[in-house]
Order: sequence, then C-alpha cells, then structure tokens
Amino acid sequence: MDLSFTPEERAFRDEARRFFRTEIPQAIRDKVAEGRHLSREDIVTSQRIMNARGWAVPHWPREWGGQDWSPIQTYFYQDEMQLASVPSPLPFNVSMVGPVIATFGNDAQKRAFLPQIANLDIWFCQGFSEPGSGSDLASLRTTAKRDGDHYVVNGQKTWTTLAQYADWIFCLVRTDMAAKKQEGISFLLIDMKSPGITVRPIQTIDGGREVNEVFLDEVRVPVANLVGQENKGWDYAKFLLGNERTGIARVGTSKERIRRIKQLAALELVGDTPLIEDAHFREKLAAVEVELKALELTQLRVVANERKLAKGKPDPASSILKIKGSEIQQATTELLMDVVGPYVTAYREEREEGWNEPPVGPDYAATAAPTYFNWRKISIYGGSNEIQRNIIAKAILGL
Amino acid sequence: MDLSFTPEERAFRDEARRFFRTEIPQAIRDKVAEGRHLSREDIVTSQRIMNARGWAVPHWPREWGGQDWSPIQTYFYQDEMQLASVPSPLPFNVSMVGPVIATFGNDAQKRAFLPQIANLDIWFCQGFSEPGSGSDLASLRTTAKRDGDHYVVNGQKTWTTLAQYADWIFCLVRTDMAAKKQEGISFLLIDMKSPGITVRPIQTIDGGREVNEVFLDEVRVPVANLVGQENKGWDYAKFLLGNERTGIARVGTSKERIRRIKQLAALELVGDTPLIEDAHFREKLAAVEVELKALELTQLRVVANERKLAKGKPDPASSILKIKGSEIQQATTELLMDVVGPYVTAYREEREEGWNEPPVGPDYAATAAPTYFNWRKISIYGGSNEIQRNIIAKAILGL
Amino acid sequence: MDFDLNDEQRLLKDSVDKLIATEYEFERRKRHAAEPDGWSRALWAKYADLGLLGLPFAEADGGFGGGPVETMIVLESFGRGLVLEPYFATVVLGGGLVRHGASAAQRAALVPRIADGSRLLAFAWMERQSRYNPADVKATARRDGGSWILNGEKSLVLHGDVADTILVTARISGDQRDRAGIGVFIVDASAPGVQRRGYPTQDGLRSAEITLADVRVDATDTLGEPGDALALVDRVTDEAIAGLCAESIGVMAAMHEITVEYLKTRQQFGRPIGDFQALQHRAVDMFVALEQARSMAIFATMMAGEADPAERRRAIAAAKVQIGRSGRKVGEEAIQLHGGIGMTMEYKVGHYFKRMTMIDRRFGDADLHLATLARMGGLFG
Amino acid sequence: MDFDLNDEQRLLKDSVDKLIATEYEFERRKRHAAEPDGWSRALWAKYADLGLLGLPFAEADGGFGGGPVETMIVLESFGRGLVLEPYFATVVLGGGLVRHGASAAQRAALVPRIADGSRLLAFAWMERQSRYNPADVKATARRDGGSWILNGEKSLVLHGDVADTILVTARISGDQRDRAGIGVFIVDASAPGVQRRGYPTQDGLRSAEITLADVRVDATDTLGEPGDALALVDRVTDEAIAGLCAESIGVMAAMHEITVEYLKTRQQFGRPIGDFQALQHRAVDMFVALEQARSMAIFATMMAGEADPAERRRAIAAAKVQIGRSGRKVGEEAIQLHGGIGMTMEYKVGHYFKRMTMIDRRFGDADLHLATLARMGGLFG
Repeated sequence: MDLSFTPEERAFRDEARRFFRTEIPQAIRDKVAEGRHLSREDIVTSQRIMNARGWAVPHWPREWGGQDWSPIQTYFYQDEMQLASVPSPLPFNVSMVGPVIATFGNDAQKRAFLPQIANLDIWFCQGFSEPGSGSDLASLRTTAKRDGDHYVVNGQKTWTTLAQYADWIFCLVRTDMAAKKQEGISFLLIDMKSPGITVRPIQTIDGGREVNEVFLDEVRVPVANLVGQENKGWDYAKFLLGNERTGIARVGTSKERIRRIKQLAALELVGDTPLIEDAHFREKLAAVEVELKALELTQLRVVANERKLAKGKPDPASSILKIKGSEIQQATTELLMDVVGPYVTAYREEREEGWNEPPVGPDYAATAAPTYFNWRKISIYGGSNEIQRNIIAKAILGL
Repeated sequence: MDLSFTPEERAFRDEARRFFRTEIPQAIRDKVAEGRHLSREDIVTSQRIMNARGWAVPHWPREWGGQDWSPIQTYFYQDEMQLASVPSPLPFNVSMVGPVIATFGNDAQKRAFLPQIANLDIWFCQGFSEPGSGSDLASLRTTAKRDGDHYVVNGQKTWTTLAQYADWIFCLVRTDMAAKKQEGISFLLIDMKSPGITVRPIQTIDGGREVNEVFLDEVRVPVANLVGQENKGWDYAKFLLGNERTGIARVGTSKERIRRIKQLAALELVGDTPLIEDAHFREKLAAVEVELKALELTQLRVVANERKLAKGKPDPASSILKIKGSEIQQATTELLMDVVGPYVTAYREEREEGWNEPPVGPDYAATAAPTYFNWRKISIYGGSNEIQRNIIAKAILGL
Repeated sequence: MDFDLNDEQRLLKDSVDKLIATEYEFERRKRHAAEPDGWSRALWAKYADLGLLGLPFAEADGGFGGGPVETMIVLESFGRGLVLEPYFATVVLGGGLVRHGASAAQRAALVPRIADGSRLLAFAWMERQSRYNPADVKATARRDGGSWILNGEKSLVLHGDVADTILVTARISGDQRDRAGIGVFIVDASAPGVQRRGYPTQDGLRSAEITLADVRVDATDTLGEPGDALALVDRVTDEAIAGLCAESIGVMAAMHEITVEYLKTRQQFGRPIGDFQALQHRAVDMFVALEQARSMAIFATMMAGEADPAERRRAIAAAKVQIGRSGRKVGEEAIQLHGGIGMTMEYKVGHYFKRMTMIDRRFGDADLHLATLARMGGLFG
Repeated sequence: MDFDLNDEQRLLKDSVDKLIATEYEFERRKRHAAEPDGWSRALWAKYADLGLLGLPFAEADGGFGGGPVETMIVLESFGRGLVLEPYFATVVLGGGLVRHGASAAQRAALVPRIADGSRLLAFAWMERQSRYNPADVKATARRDGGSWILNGEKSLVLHGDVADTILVTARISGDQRDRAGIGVFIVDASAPGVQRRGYPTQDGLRSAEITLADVRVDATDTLGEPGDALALVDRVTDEAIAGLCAESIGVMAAMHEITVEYLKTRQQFGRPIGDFQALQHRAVDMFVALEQARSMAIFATMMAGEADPAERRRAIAAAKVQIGRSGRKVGEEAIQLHGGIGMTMEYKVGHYFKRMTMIDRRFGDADLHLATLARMGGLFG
C-alpha cells in the first residue's frame, strides 16, 4: 500500500492542469463555472482543442486515438478537466456511441464514424429512453422493420439531450417483436436529417432546453447503419451503460463549485460580516467537504481496482460513486442558494446569445436556483439512485 | 376551529400538574428524570397513589374505575404525568390486559382481576413475542392443549418486560394447530407461580435487566383463565395493540428531557463558556424542539380526531406518533450524551439498591450512554417503525 | 381546543377550494400566467366578489372580520392552486400593515378599495444589502414642511410591478441597521420620482426593483409610528410568515398527493412502482414531514396574533424551520420519485417544487430561523 | 498510488486476522473480559511474539519499523475482534509519545520493554474540566533540584488502571488553558503519591482516575520539550485518531456483515427479511457510509505523518467527522434492522455498536471536529 502519487503521476497531473487552463478558452470555462448555458459552438470548440492534443477520446482503442492511460492518469485527466471548468467531451460521442462502434462496429463504420465522432464533426444524441420505459429500459417499443436494404423505424424517444444540436442519433429499436423483452433489440445509427424525424423540445423546470422528444415516423435507415448483429443490441446497450465508471462522481466539478462558493461567500455580507464567517454556514459547507474528500478517495479506490476487473465489466462499487456523487453535487447547489440568499427568487431568462435582462442583485445570483432545480436530474438519470441501490444490494451484498 | 384551550381544560391541566408534582414522591420522580432504574416498590407506590385518586385507569369503563375523560383531558393527564417524571401506571396492567378483560372477559374474571390490576396488587407481564416471531407475531408456536378443566401449555415467550416482578402473565397460545395462522390463537391468564414456568433474564446492551425469556413447560392453566372465546385470541390481541393511541409519542417525557438537557448544559463548561451558549449545540437542540412542538400539535390533532373514530379502531395516523415520537426521544438521548461529553465513556453499574461505585465525572454522567443504548428499543418494540411505515403506506396512502 | 372548522369556515373553505380547483386547473393556470400582468384581473374581481380581498379586515372598516384561521384556509387553498394573483402582497402584507398600522382615516380610505379589488398593494422593505434584516434600511425619509421626501432603492418587492400603493420602509434617523428610526410610508406608485422594473420570479410570480428619487408624500402618509415602525414591520412579517406556512401546506399536500397517485399508476417492470417497498416508505416519510409541517402551520396560525413579540417570534421561527425542512424533503422526494417527468415544465409537480423552494427563501430560510430560535433559547423552558 | 498491500503487509494482515478470528471468537472474548484485568495477559504475550507490540518503533530502537499502514492493519483487525487488551493505550498512545518525544536513552530504556510486553503504558492528558482540550491542564509540575514534583488529578485515563508507566501532562507555567507551559512526564505507576481508581468503560475496556500528590520524578523523565510539549501531544493525538479511524472500520465492517447475514437468514412473514426492498436499501446506505468511512480512514493514515500540523489537523478532523457520522448511522441501523436481538448482551452486534459509540466520544466527537475543520477553512482551497 502506497498512498502517495508517483512523480510520473504528479507530472501528468501538472501537465493536464496546464493544458486545460491555458488551451481551453477562458470564456467557455467561465460559463461552466457560473452555471450558464453553453452554445453548440462552445462545446465543439472545446472538444476539438482536446482532440487536436489527442485528449478527446483517451479511453478508446489506441488505433482510433486512445491513450492507454493508467487509471490514475484517467482520473487526473477528468479531475483537472472538471477543476478547470472545461466542458467534458460530448459524452454521447466519446463515452457512448464511440466505444460501441469501436468494439462492435464493422470496419466501414469505424472508418466512417470514429474520427468524426472524436472531433465532434458529427454530433450524436442518444435514443434509448421512451415514454413509459423509465428505469425499465428494455420495455422499449420503437420498432424497425426490414424492408429490403433498409429498416423502417417507427416510434418515439424521449429525454434526448441536446437533440437540437445533433447530426445523428443512436437508437435502440425492436427488430424482433416476438422475442422476449431484452432480446429482439437492435442498435441503429440514424441520420437526423432523415425524412420522418421530428424533434420537440421539453422545457425543464430550470427554464432550460436540454432535452427533447424525438418522433420517428416511417424513417428509412440503411441496413449498413446497424451496429453489430441484429437483435443483439441489448448487449451493446449494457456495455455502453456500464462503461463510464470514473468521472461519474464528478469530484472535480464539486471541488471547483466549493471553491466558487467560498469565493462568493466571502463577498456576500450578512450585516457587516462576510457569510463565510458564519459558523453554521461554514459547518454545513465543511460537512459537504468531508463527504467529498471521502468520495475522492472512494473513487481512487474504485479506479485502482479497475485493473483487476475484466475489461468492460462494470464494478458495482461504482454505484457508490453515482449515489454519493449526485448527493454531493446537489448539496453544493443548495449551498450556492444559501450564498445568494433572497436573490435566489429572481428569475432571469438566458438565451443562446446570453442574458436578456440586467441582473437583479449580484450578477452571480441568477443561476443559483436554476442550477439547484436542474441538478435534481443527476440522481434520476443514468440509472436512478434507487436503481443503483438495487445494484449494490444484489451484486455486492447478495440480497 | 378554535386553537386555544377552554378554561375547563386549563383547570384540569393545572389540577393534574399539582397532583403529580405534590402527591408522587420526589425520590421516585427524580429517578425517572435521571434515567435511573425504578424498583418494583417505586412503581407500585406510584400507581397506588394514582389509583387512590381514581387516576390509575381513567380510560377504563366507568364501573371499573374509568373517568370518561375527553381526549384533551386524557392528553393533559399523560402530558403532565410525563412532565413531572411520574412513572406511567404499569402498561401491561392498565393499557393491555385490563381493557381486554373489561371488554372480553366474563363477570367472574372482571371481579377477580380488574380491581387488583388497577391497584397493582397483581402485576401482569406480557406473553406475546416468541423467539422467531418478531414483527410476524401471528407465527407464534406456544401451544395449549385441552386436558379436562385445564389447558396444558408448552412453549417459550421472550422480550417479557419485568417478568421478574410479575405475579401473572397474559399469553397468546395456539389452541387449534390445524387452523390458519391468525386463527386458532387463544388469550390465557397464567399464574407465574404455576409449576413449569421458568424465567431467564436477558441482559440488554445498557447493562440493565428489563426483559426476560419465559419458558412454559407442561404448565397447567384452569380453563376459567381463558379470556373470551377459544381461538379468538388474535382479535383481542389486535384490540390490545391498537389500544394505546395517545401517550405513544411521549411528548411530555421529551419536553422534560429537553428541560433537563438545558439545565445540565448550563452547568457544563467548555473552557469558560457554558455548553448551552455554544451555537452548534443550541441549534441542534432547537431543531429537536421544533420537531417536538410539531409532534405535540400532531398528537393533539390525532387526539381530537379520536371522537370521530369507531371506539377501539386505531387511527393509522397514530403511526406518525410512534415514528416521530421515537425519533425525537432518541435524539434527546443523543443530546444528553453531547452534554456529558467525554464522561459518556465511563460505565457505572447500578443495582436495585442504587449505585455501587462513586461517580466518574459529574454524577449525571453515568446514565447518559445507557439511556442512549436502551432507547434504541423504542423504534423497535410496539410494532417497529418499519411496520408503522407499512401501516401508513397501506391504510393512509393506499399503496 | 377544536381543530374542526366551524360552519362559516367550512363554507369559506368549500367555496375557495371549488373556485381554485376550477380556475387553477393546470392548463388554465398557464393562461393566467400568459396575461399581461402574469395573473388574471378577472379572477381578482372574483376574489373581491367572494369577499376574499376584504376577509381579514374589521367589519367596521369595510372588511369581513376574518381571523388568522380564515386567512389560513384561503392561503392553503391558494397554495394548492399555485395562485398567481397578488393576494399575499396586497391582502396579507399590505393589508397587515394597514390593519395594524393605519389610522381610522387611513383605513377608511384604503380598506374598501382593497376589498373591492380596485387597489393593489406591495410592501417594499428589502434592500440590496439587507438580506433578511428589515432593520437594515438605507433608504431615507426627510421631513420637508408638510411632506416627507423619500430617497433610496428597494429590492425584490413582491408584486411591486403592479401595485397601486407601495408601502415603503425608510430611515428617518439612526444608523443603517438601527432598529429605531424607521418609518413605513404610503407611496402612490404613480408619484413623481417612483421608478420600477418588474421581472418574473422563479416560481412564476412577479417582483420589482424600485427606485425612489425625491418622492414626496404627505406628512400623514405613514403607517405606525414614524421612526418607530419596526415593531409594526415585525408583527406583519410574522403574520405573513404564518400565511406562507399555510400556503406551504397546500403546496406540499398537492405534491404528496400527485406523487402517491403517480406511484399507483406508473408501471415499471410489469407493476406499479408503488408496489416497491422502498418507494412506499419514502412516500410515508414525505407524509410524516407533511403532517409535521401542517401541525406547525396550525401553530403559526395560533401564535400569529400573540401579544408578546418574543413569544410570537419564537413560534413563527419554529414554524418556518419546520416548513422549510419539510418542504425541502417533500419537494425533493416528489421530483425524485417521479423521475424525469417531474423535471419538466409540462408537468405540474415541478412547479410546486419551485414554489416550495422559493417560500423557504422568503423572509429568511430554515437555517436563519433555526439560528434565531436557538439564540432566543428554544421553544421549551 | 497503490491501495494494495505489499507482501509483508499482506502477511501481517493475514496473521493478525487469523489470531483475532480465533482468539476473539465471541464466546472467547467473554472469557478474556472475565479475567482479573478485564483482558488477557496470555494474549498480550502472543502479540509480543508476533511483533505487534514493537511494530511501529524504529528497528534501531528495538522495534519493527512499521508505519501508519501497518498500524492501520492491526487496528482494523482489532476493531473487528473488539479486542480488550491495552494495545491502543500502550503502543499507539504511549508508544507514539515515546517515538516522537523520547530521547535516544529513553527509547533504549522503554522500547524493548514495550515490545516484549513487559511494560504497559497509559497517557494521562484529560482532567475533570478539560473536556477535549489537551491544553486545559491544571495539574502542576514544579522543579525541585534534580526532580519535578507533580500534583493534580487526571481523568478518564484509558487503561490507566494497569499501566506500569503513566505519561502525564502537567503545567510548568502559564494559565490553565495556555498552549505553552505544558510538559509530558514519565511517571512510574508505583511511585509514592500515585493513586488510581480503575473502572470499566461502556464498551468493555478499562479506564482510571489518577491522583498525583507530590509525585517526584527525575528531571530527565520528560518527553518532548518541558514547557513546550503540546505540539507533541497534538501530533500523537492526531496519530491516535487515525488509529481510531482504522479500528472503526473493523467495527463498522463487522456490524455491516453481521446485519446483512441476519437479513439473509432471519425469516418473517414466510421469507427472509432481506427480501424486503426497504431493508435492502437501508443495508445499502449502511454500506455506502462504511465505504466512505473506509476512504477517510485511509486518508487519515496517509495524513497522520504530515509535517504541517495545520494540514494534518484538518485532515484528521475531517476523518473523525466521517467516522463519527458513518459509525452512528451504521451502528444505529445495525441495531434497528436486527430488532430486539440486537439490543441484547448475548448477541454480538450490540457490543460493536457500543464500541463505535464510544469511539465517537474519544478525542472529541464529530460535532467538535466539524467545528474545528470549519474554523480552519475546510478541506478544499
């Protein structure tokens, strides 16, 4: 047991820190730090800079741009990215469809898609959830019927994040209606410009437009866009969902938000005294910091354990990262509301091009409540915390 | 809606306060306040004083000593009793077996038992739980086989509180082995001096002896000691268990303990400053006070609602009283440990006759940890808080 | 003690509940929100017709003589509907200042117009630096002959954008946070020197930033004792918090009902998710939190009229703590148990959650009131 | 960074775990507790044979050169066994003072005797009024020629009843709570003027109240700098807290395992209670609390040797907060999920619960350490 980092690990961390803080534009990083909306352009710009450095898809196979990093390197990469408020490379591209194509796709698909996915020349969105499917994803009902060289797809997807920006969508569709629930599902890549696709925004309670419904009406998809085997899509979906182990806790994001909370709480006066000197506030904050430090160590332990697990087999302990990581992130959004105090209540709409109203109260107030509202999602999506508890109960505790 | 007490209600409260604080010996009340063990004599003395006043069994039928009080009177009776640290009349007598005999017993049983139960001339203990039965009480396995004018009882009871003091035990026994679980159970009164009864103490983690195992080996019980009808005992048990609605929250006890915590926290110095002036401690205490005040009102609402419910039909809302009441009582025991600080750790055995060692640290320190340990039971017994949640889910929420 | 409503109260409750159930059906609420003021003038007239706008005022003044229980009934129902009209600003806050601070002549001038719906009020007590301390007042009032001259900036004035009459705290004397030296002034919103900028709040209401530049009001246009009006402000604030508690109960109860209904109907893995015991127990914990909050809302109603200001403040602070904590628990669990649908504007539960979150931040959050209560020695002697 | 044990550590862990699994089987533990000292002298000799008593001392001094990780391994295992022997008092606390405060001559005199089991140590720092503040010292040390004369009363001295050597804090100069002016003195337990009264603790260990009446020790019998020894005390205390954290992990892990096993075997309503989802989720929350605590115990181990006292203290305070909170949750839930059986002395889980509760109260509880951490600015810049 050696609980310190090696000089090589530390050097890598320093290099990551330098890269993220000097190469990614400050304006983009400020938006992330302040909880403001990123434009499509912001996300593309940031990812292309990383891709130019070879850092957009480090966990991919080497021939497609991967880096063969150690788990600790991967950890520092993500931590420093989050600490620097750099937007993560688009997860639908780099953590979801990319690894699926790299692992299960054919050569033509790899060549056609992987470089463009890595560079965000193609923007993918995810077509898994359907109205009514929720945690029971395999109950999906979108169908794809073979018609010559095409599938004809009919159905509806929902919670499709940033579909409004997407060029392509990867979908789970039912290709065998007679088969049992998890069987008979296939994994299709569909061009969003195909006739019959309609995107309808879903406004979330923070006022933002992040998610959408996607309607598929007689959409014709070339059979060449089937990934892997027909009716084996559920296996690929499980691979995809179990793929993102590190980073799920977003320790770096929470550290950065705590830094920001301290900074703002030093500005915010209660009477004559900065809020940061209020004992109750400080203890509430410190309690979150303790949990966060514990989570950081827990994450390092999970990361270190990865080497011992079969490749692609998710560690059920990563469910701890999801549960605690989401709780801590949510706690930081509440602390940010505490900082802002009464000005939490004022609503200020943000458009693509920026604010459309002058601030009410301090200029950092407007995002506090929307962030709190929006962050409720992180204990729901990606397998709700209830599902994570079921996983631990079964896979770790044997209940 | 009238949210103030009537002059009559206030007068009754004042009378109850005077009675409990002047008539019940201070020495007994001090033991309760300090969390020390009561002797058998203490409990008998206290109950007989109440019985002489007609206040031991106010909720019984009038002809057997009941008082026909309004729900608010009953509330004040219990609240003032608890505030004055007066031991409750023995619940096994006055709240459990007494009402069962008064409601379902025959005339001979009523005459033979009720006056002695009220005056604690006979001490009853409860023979319901068995090893393995737990929350699933109806799975009990103690048998009573008819043999002429007697039942022959074989089996084992457990968690029998204060069996070491008891003259009699009321038991659920299985009289029809072929019947379904809840059927075939009968309710028997058994003299503890009967041959074949053995009592074995169970030491609890606080070091006390409150509960026992009771072994019944070929115990002969006159058929005359069957209450009500054979094989109908489950109905009487349900009646008994649903009987104690008010008082379950023990609001008065918690109020009194908070008073004591404040008193001791004013004595206890942290450096130069009394603990009571520590903001963190005060806020922790105030948070419990808020919940307690809410519970007091919730209890009054449940009490006021009693009139509208069928007699003897438990209000599922009383499950709230059990859940919150136990949580708050447990929180006060933790606060008491906070007051005592490092001296929580010293163990000092208490015998029937009192302490057998001089104190380590302040003389109020010795009971802090044992009380915390012992009070863990209150979210377990009388239908665990999990069972209470099941009741609310089903009976109130319809889930 | 009697928790049952009397016949009149029952009648009031039935009629308000019925109106709100109809007029604040979810889709209709969107239409009210889309009106120019962000709420419905037509409904305001209905409230006047029903006697709701004059409810808490003395009959002698042209009101209906309702007490705290009547206000509780209305506000709980309004909470259930997530009502958008400026009832809280006009009748509870403004009306409270009028009831407790106005002279007979002022009442004669104001109450009938409040009651008939022709005059909207707002209470401008907060300033940019004050957070939740109503004594932290920089705005000034200077005597000039038969007038007061007001200068300063007031912030987060609930429904200040539409108010006809703005009741403004300003400092006559003393230092910025002195409790003494504050007056409450009756300002006509159209008076020269009054500038206001309205904006929406997170929970769909409206507030305003208000600037006062040499605004002249008559020497008699003050409420309470000029220079000693903070006790009046505290009293009205405490009453208003009791009102927020009542409103919260409507909000929480609705969230709980919607959630339980969802658990019963939403199917996952071939059965209603309400079959899952872990979710059942969490719905129960929400229910317990709701009932504890309901008890404290009743307590706040009982104590809102308490004569001893310290007793009243402790009780109100305790109620605000419970409402804040229960509200957060019920709200967050309502969203979590719904999953994604609860996160959308198209579905009602999120709107309740937002209102509840904002209520916790009005007049100080649960942490602040807990600190106040602790400093005052708690609730039990 | 590497969380795996190296070969030697693995060997150490295996041998300690094996010993404890055998010797601290539940019924055997009762026999140890029934011995005259409340623990087993025979086992103490075995610890010496295994090298555990000399483990953390430098090889040059007669020890085995183990570091914080080795101590963590031993204490976690001891926690799992609820070990009764005075290892923590002698090796961790007393040994820590010796390692960091003793001269070469003192180490030569003490370390071999600690390592071979012939000398037991105790650390007497607390006094009746001090609560958790080691600078709050009333006991005095007065120079008298070549001696120090000690007077005062020390309280809650863990295993002070059996210690051969008591390491005592006493004030040489300054006021009662001054950080300066404190010395640590090496007192032979049999010296004239030493009186002690032993008693059991809630978790089955032993402590003592100790009175010093004109106790004379040699001028050289001090550890650290006489008059400036508080830094030494802080350093050893922080190391000891890290040790408690490790012990806690053994305690919590055992409680969690026992509880999960109980859920699998206990039948109610015709099935194992572990089938009930509400109980499953609570067992999961216990597990999450345990794993978070394990992470912080590792963090404490990493930081126990940190050179910067402020950095070290913040890290140790944070770990103690997590241990206290996780321990309470795991312990209370373990009892609750067991039901009645968990409340009995005959069943093991309650003993773990009691140990865990007492650990939270040693060297300050979670609230105190949270306040310390908050005052020092938290963990993250």
